[in-house]
Amino acid sequence: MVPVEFYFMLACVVFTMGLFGALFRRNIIMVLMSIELMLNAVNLVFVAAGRSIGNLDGQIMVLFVITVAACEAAVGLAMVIALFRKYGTVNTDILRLLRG
Amino acid sequence: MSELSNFMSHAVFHALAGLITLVSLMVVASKHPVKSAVFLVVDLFLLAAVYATLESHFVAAIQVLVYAGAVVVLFLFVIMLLNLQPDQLRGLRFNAPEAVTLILSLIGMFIMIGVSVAGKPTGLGDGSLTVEAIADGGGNTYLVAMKLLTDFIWPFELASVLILLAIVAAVVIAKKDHKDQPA
Amino acid sequence: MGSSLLGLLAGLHVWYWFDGSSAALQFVESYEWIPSLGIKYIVGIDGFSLLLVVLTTFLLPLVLLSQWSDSEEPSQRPFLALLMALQSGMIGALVAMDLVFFYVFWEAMLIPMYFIIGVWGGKRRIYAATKFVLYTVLGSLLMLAAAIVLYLAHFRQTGVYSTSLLDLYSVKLPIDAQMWMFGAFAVAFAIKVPMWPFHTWLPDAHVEAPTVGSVILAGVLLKMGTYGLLRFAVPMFPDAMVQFAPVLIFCGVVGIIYGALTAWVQQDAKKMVAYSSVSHLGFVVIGTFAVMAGGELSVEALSGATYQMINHGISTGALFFLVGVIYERRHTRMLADFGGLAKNMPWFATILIIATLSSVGLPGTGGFVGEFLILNGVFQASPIAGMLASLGVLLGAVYMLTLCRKILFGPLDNPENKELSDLSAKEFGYLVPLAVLAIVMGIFPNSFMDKTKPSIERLAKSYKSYSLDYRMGRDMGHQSAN
Amino acid sequence: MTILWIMLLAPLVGAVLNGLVLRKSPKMISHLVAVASMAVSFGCAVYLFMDMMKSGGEPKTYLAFNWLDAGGFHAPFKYIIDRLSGLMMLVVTGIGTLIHIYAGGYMHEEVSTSRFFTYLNLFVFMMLQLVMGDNLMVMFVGWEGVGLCSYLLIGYWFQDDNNAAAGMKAFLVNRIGDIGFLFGIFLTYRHFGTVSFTELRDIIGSNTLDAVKLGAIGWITLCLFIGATGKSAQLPLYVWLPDAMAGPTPVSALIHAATMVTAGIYMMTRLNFMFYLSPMTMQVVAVTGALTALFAATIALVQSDIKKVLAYSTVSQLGYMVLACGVGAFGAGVFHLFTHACFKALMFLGAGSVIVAMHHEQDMFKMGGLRKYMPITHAVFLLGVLAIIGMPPFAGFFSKDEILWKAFIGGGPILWGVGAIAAGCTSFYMVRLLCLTFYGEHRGASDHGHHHDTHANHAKSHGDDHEHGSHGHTPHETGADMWGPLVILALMSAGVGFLGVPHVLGGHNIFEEYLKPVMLIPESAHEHWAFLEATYSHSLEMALMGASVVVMLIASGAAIVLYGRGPAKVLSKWKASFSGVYSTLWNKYYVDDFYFANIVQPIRDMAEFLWAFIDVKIVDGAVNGVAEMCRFVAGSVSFKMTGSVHRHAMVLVIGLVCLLSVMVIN
Amino acid sequence: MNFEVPSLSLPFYGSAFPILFLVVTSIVALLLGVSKLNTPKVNYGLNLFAIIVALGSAVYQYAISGGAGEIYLSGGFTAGLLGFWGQGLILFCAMVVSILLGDSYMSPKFFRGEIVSLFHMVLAGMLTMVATDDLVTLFVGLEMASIGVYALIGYTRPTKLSQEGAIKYFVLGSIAAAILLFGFAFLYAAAGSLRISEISRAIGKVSGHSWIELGAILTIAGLSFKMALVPFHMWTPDAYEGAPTGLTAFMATAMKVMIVVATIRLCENGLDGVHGVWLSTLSLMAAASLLFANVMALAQQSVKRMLAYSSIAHSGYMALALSAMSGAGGGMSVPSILFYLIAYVAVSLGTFAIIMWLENERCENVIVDDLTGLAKQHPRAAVALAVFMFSLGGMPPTVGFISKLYVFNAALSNGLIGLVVIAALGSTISLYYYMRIIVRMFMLDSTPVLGALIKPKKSLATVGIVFVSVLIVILLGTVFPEPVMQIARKTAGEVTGG
Repeated sequence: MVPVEFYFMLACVVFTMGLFGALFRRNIIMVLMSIELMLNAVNLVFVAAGRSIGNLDGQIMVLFVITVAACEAAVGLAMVIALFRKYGTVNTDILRLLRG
Repeated sequence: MSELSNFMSHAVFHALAGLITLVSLMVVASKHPVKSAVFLVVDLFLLAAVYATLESHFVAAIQVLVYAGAVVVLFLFVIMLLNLQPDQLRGLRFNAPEAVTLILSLIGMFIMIGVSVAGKPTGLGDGSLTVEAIADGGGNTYLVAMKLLTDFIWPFELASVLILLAIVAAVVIAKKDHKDQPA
Repeated sequence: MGSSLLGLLAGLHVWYWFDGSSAALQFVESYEWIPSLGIKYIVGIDGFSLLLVVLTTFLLPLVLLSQWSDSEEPSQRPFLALLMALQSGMIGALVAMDLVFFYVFWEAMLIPMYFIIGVWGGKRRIYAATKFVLYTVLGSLLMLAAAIVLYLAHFRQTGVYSTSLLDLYSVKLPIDAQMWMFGAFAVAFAIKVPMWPFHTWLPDAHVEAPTVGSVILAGVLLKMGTYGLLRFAVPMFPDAMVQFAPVLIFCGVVGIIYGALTAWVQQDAKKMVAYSSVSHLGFVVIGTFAVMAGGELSVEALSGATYQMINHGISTGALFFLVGVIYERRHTRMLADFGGLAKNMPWFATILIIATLSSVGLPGTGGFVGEFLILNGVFQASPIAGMLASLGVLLGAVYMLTLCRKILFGPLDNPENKELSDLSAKEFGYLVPLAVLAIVMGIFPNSFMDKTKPSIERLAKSYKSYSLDYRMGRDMGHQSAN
Repeated sequence: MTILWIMLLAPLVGAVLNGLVLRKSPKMISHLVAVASMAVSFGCAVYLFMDMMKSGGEPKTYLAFNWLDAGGFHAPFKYIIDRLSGLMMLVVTGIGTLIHIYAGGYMHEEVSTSRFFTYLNLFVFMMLQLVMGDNLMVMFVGWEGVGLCSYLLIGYWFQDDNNAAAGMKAFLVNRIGDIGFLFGIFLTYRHFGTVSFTELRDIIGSNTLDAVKLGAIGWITLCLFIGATGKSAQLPLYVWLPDAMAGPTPVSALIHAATMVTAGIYMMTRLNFMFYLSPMTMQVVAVTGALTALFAATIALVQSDIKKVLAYSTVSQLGYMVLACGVGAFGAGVFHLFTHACFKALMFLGAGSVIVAMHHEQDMFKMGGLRKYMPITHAVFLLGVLAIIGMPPFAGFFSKDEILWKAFIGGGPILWGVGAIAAGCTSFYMVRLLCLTFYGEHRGASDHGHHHDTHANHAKSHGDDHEHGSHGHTPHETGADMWGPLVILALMSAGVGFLGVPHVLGGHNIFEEYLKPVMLIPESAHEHWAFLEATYSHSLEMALMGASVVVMLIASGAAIVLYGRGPAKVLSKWKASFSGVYSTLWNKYYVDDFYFANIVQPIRDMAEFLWAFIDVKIVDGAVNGVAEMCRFVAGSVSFKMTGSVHRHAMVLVIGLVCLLSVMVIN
Repeated sequence: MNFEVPSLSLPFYGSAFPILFLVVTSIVALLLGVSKLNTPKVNYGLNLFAIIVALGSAVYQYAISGGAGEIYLSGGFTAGLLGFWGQGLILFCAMVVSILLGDSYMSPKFFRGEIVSLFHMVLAGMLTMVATDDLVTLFVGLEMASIGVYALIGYTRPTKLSQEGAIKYFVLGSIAAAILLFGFAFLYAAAGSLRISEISRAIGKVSGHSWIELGAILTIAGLSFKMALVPFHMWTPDAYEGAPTGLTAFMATAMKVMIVVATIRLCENGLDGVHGVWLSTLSLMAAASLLFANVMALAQQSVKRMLAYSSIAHSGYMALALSAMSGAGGGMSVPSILFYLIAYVAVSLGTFAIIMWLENERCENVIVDDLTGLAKQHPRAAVALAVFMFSLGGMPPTVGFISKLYVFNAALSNGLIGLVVIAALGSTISLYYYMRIIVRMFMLDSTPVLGALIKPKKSLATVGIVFVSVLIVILLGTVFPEPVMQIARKTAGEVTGG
């Protein structure tokens, strides 16, 4: 059986990948996808931990995370559309009005 | 557990892990959003496979159905709708702040990995939920459902409100505001 | 106005009924305020606060009188309201016998003063007002932190939450805790005093404040700092005080000389008087911290310090009023713009000279009594400090006489000055009481000091016994530990 | 003791009346009030003196009220009447009264004199505090009080900035001395726990002092002597006195010749029991006195301003008195004080008359030949000069020779020599002054348009309202209100010397006998001061006396030769060939310049530096700098670092990593 | 394996009534939105009705609730004092904000069916979050609140600014949510449960395990994001400035109450075993917030942005007290935070009420210079605003001082002297920018910029709210802090167990 730490390490890597995407991609859709990646890393931890501990709470949590991720994606994409309507682009660099 | 199956599960895990890492990298590094989305789907499938190795079949299924099947499709749909051109990857200009952040995040990652390897705390969890126990209890899906609808009924119900909320929010956000002049 | 007179009457009443033979608190009233934190409303008066309370109630009517004739102006009403608020704040801080209660008033009185400077002040009023508030607040917050630690220490020792001073006096602290807490308290009060090198807000505030603001600032507000040192810092942290006394004396002495020298080169009359405050309050500070060889405080210096507080209020108040008088007529305070005013303003000259003399500490004026006692006490405690501080007496004469000379003497050659009229009846009304008091205080100091004597002696003596007790206790602790 | 209070308060009442009530009243009335108050005071003083002498001159103290009590420190307003203070109060009120009378005439050109008489009366009040006080504190009240009045009176004609400056200088230089005095008080209190003269005398007289206290006395006396150098215009603090001549001449007479400046001598005499105990201080005192006497006398040799000459002469005479104190001859000092009060007041008032007559011209070289116009003034002035140069049998002869003799036996031939040379100089410049003013041709009228010497920058002391055009009018004798007091003073100058005829001349030295009870040489110091009681051969004393008379005669003769008919031609030649010496003397050894350049200016520069650099740039700069820094940080961070959502996320991540690192470190 | 079928009793419905009722009204509002009744007036009425009913029931529940909380639905819902207190305060904020919005130019925009519906669902999520023992529910409630607020602030009246603010908030919020979840995951991995109370128990067994520490840090980081602590604060100024002011007020008050209450519960009940971790974490962030936010606020021109930084700084104070929750003197800190919240809510609502009163369509973003000369134009408003500024700056005799005193007291009783000194520095700096507003209003004479634009609206409700706020600020600052402190103490009893 694969030790649970391996899964955690994998999750950390994936989480960091997602974080990189969110940090460095200027395309807002890319940012959203990167966040999905981060959430997946979280899910991995939950599932692996639940398996190692031996209870189901982790899997339940994953279901909720997926729900929330879907909601976030919906709202986020709606925002992307609204943004695109207004500016004709989805690049985050245009979001520079508010600063200071 | 036999040596062989142990080796097999290790091999499977490492293969999947390698793939996941690679695909994840592709997700964030692909120039074109569509490519990213496709890699994301792949990634989600791979993760579902991992879940399956972890005896979490229901979650694996949901992962495929909802995540890969709905969420990422939504992404693809929006990408197509907006007819986005490939990124110039301008974002990967590396100024000092970006470089510092990159290095620091890597450090953060190693810290987290370092913490992860500390290993499972002893004396925790009843360990009652072995594969056999799952099978005895009526299978993973049954157990998850029971759990969800008893202990987690409150968040479950709230999640429905959350989804309603998300729908309303998405409608409010994406609705064209005719009075508002485009910039 | 009416209410301020009422305040004066009340002040005099307190004065009259105050039992000069007792060191205990008098007129004590006490109610619960925030019982869950042990904060009480306790007021009372003892020798230290008595004089200052009376001074406050005495100055306010004069200040209001000086505002009297302009009462047609619409901005006058808020101004008066702020003055009254200020007075309540000052008296509240003086009579509060609860640390937090004191603190509330101590900070609350910043607000009216802030508006008085900021709204009715001169060109750089906003800068000055802001600096005044920020500086004071920074110091006070540190003090608040120390106060809370003290309060918690009291809780640990007795199991009772209380911020009452009488309870907190009894807290016994290890020396290192005392050190930093005393530091925090001392910095807070030093800023208010203002002690060198925390003094730079004062000239700005004074210069920009309207006359009345300066008078109150110099007259009472600054005394809050020295009062605070006497009331809180000294009795609460006796051991730390002994350790810190040289530092404070040093700062005080530097302040005396430094303030005097900088005052000397000022071109602006008000700034000159403001720096003179730095110098004079340096005396009060060294008077407060004259620790004698035996660890006892010098009674002479303490008496002088309390006396000098009042006297400085009178003489500097008068000086600010006088500068205000000529500012009102000429709308300038630059010394170079004046000269020879003694010719057409002889009464003005007379009162200015009396105020000056009191300020330079000429015998027969209140200033002498205060400075003499302080120097005497400090000299007994530390001859070197006493000698250096005495330089302040000389330098004080240098700048104050320069001020007089530049305003009053010399040829009356500026045509604008030739038309100036002498003091009006109203100006007489608020200046003469001050001038008279400056002299009366110099000739009959005993009648003022009798009231404060028991408190001072108790502080000086009990201080010694307390600190001995404490040391013995600590030594015993050491032995048992060994 | 009502009479005492009347005596003390009468001048104060006069001052208050003049100062507050009679501001607008005619000159006559304010003069009258002032003189009346002085006369009352003098009357009381005489009564008190008689009363005291009747009871054998025993000291008595009177408590007015408790003034200052703090801790162990007690300073009541308590007064003492004994032989010393009795004498002084007579001098103060007596000469004061005369000068008040005179001043009325002197000030007749002023519009209002109430202010003047306020100050003058106040001065007398303060002087009485000084001499009557039974403790150092009351004395200090008077000590500073007279300084104040001196300040106000020097700057009386404040319209001229120079006068105001001179007043300030006087006050400040005095303050330096006063600080010494203060230290003396502090030390006295520290070591003896009291500042009362009577108690101190008892303590010290009881001869139970340990070494610490003896050492302390050295310091105490030294500090007090510093005070005396300020008030009595000794080296190095004498510089204010010549400038103080800017005040009206009666002021110079009263304050800067007769009374205030002698306060130092009075104080030392009052505390003679302490000074006796400290031979070291006494040595300093004696040397200072002698040097001052010589130093000032040499300066006076070349001055042209009549009042300046008198001023330096005063400094020089004060030097004598101090010298007397320094050799333990307090009695001689006080005797000289007494005679000097008479003749110097006389000379100042005479000079005042001359100045009035010359319409406020003070340059002697523009006078001359006034004998014709002002015979009375000339006569009394002549008496004064004879007194001061020590012409037997006028007052100065006895007092000065007494001092020189004591200096010889107590301090040795060098001190005597210095004193004698100074005496010679005195004779020279005094006769020079007399000649230039009263003899020879009148040089004033021809010099019509020329105003004043550039060097004598303080010479002009009249107000704006004085008409400059009055030059050239012929001088005239003054009114009786002015010469009356002069005559009285002249008689005294001639006569009072006989109070102190020494034994060697067959007298009994009444004066010294009179003061004897005041002196107290503590037992431990007896040995050191034994010479005061020892007997010396009369021939030695006579020889010295003769020598000094000879010196005096030679010097006077020289002055008559050189200046008898106006300045002799040869003088200008000498001036040229000894220009270095001359200009040094003319510029008063450059002491003022030295003080200004090396003390005043550096301090002023330092003050400027403290203010402009340290205070504004560093102390305040630190305060404002913190604020500026905050604002700078905020400003630069807010626009460079923010705006982009990615940057925001980076901050978030960096923060997170920092927290993780903290965890790891922990 | 046994599963307990949840029994839904009457007390449960009573306790959860505010949440359930708001869910219902949200659906009603949604339905109204597609009917003919979709007028601002109707929606306003419905909204106010729903909130007041919910508020009333929360208050009633608080009043009858006795000490230790009743736990329903396996920890999903806890009916305790702290929960009801938080619900009551959140609903109170919502009520005031609704009234203010009704008075503002935003009224027709906000009182649309779908928006009101969103608003109620957000409220339901917030109420859920403060009254749960379950990380899952906590997370769902948090997301309900967040996702709804993204939409509300950005798209109630979509302008470039509000949209930008919303997107930034959304992106950062999602990242933060992922971090929070990652933390939950580690906590779960180490403790084996998602129940707060069980995590606490498990920590007792495995204390010091690094997974728990990592989980605690990530969790606290995630919560700090919502609480707006430096360095997780970057969204705050943008979102506050971009959002319509009414919603800014809502975020500054209700959201803060929600997150602080949740944090108290999580730290005190769940992570008390590793308090060393959150002590160091929170105190670091508190220090950073107090210094950095106050310094940054100095440079702001927009009043709302300045208030955003001020809100960060105030979070810093609360974090100061939060970090003092454990240890010897911890008993004092939870009441102090609760008291601080009440004070902060009162002052913020008053401040925002005045700012909303100054705004109109043409001037949506009041800058500091706009306030010039306000004292001449509208002296009462200026005085009220000055009182609020002094209170925010912590000057006596306002409640700002008492609350600061309380918080310092808590922090010092745990020995956090250095932090308190930093807080003192910070609040001195903060006074400067608060006083900048006072300077503009009272001390500068130049012609009023905004004054010309303002037609003083006759809005009794706004005036009333401002007046009541001033009253609260002054009275709590002078004579009556004690009753409120007693309430705070009693409420804190639920989590501190005393």
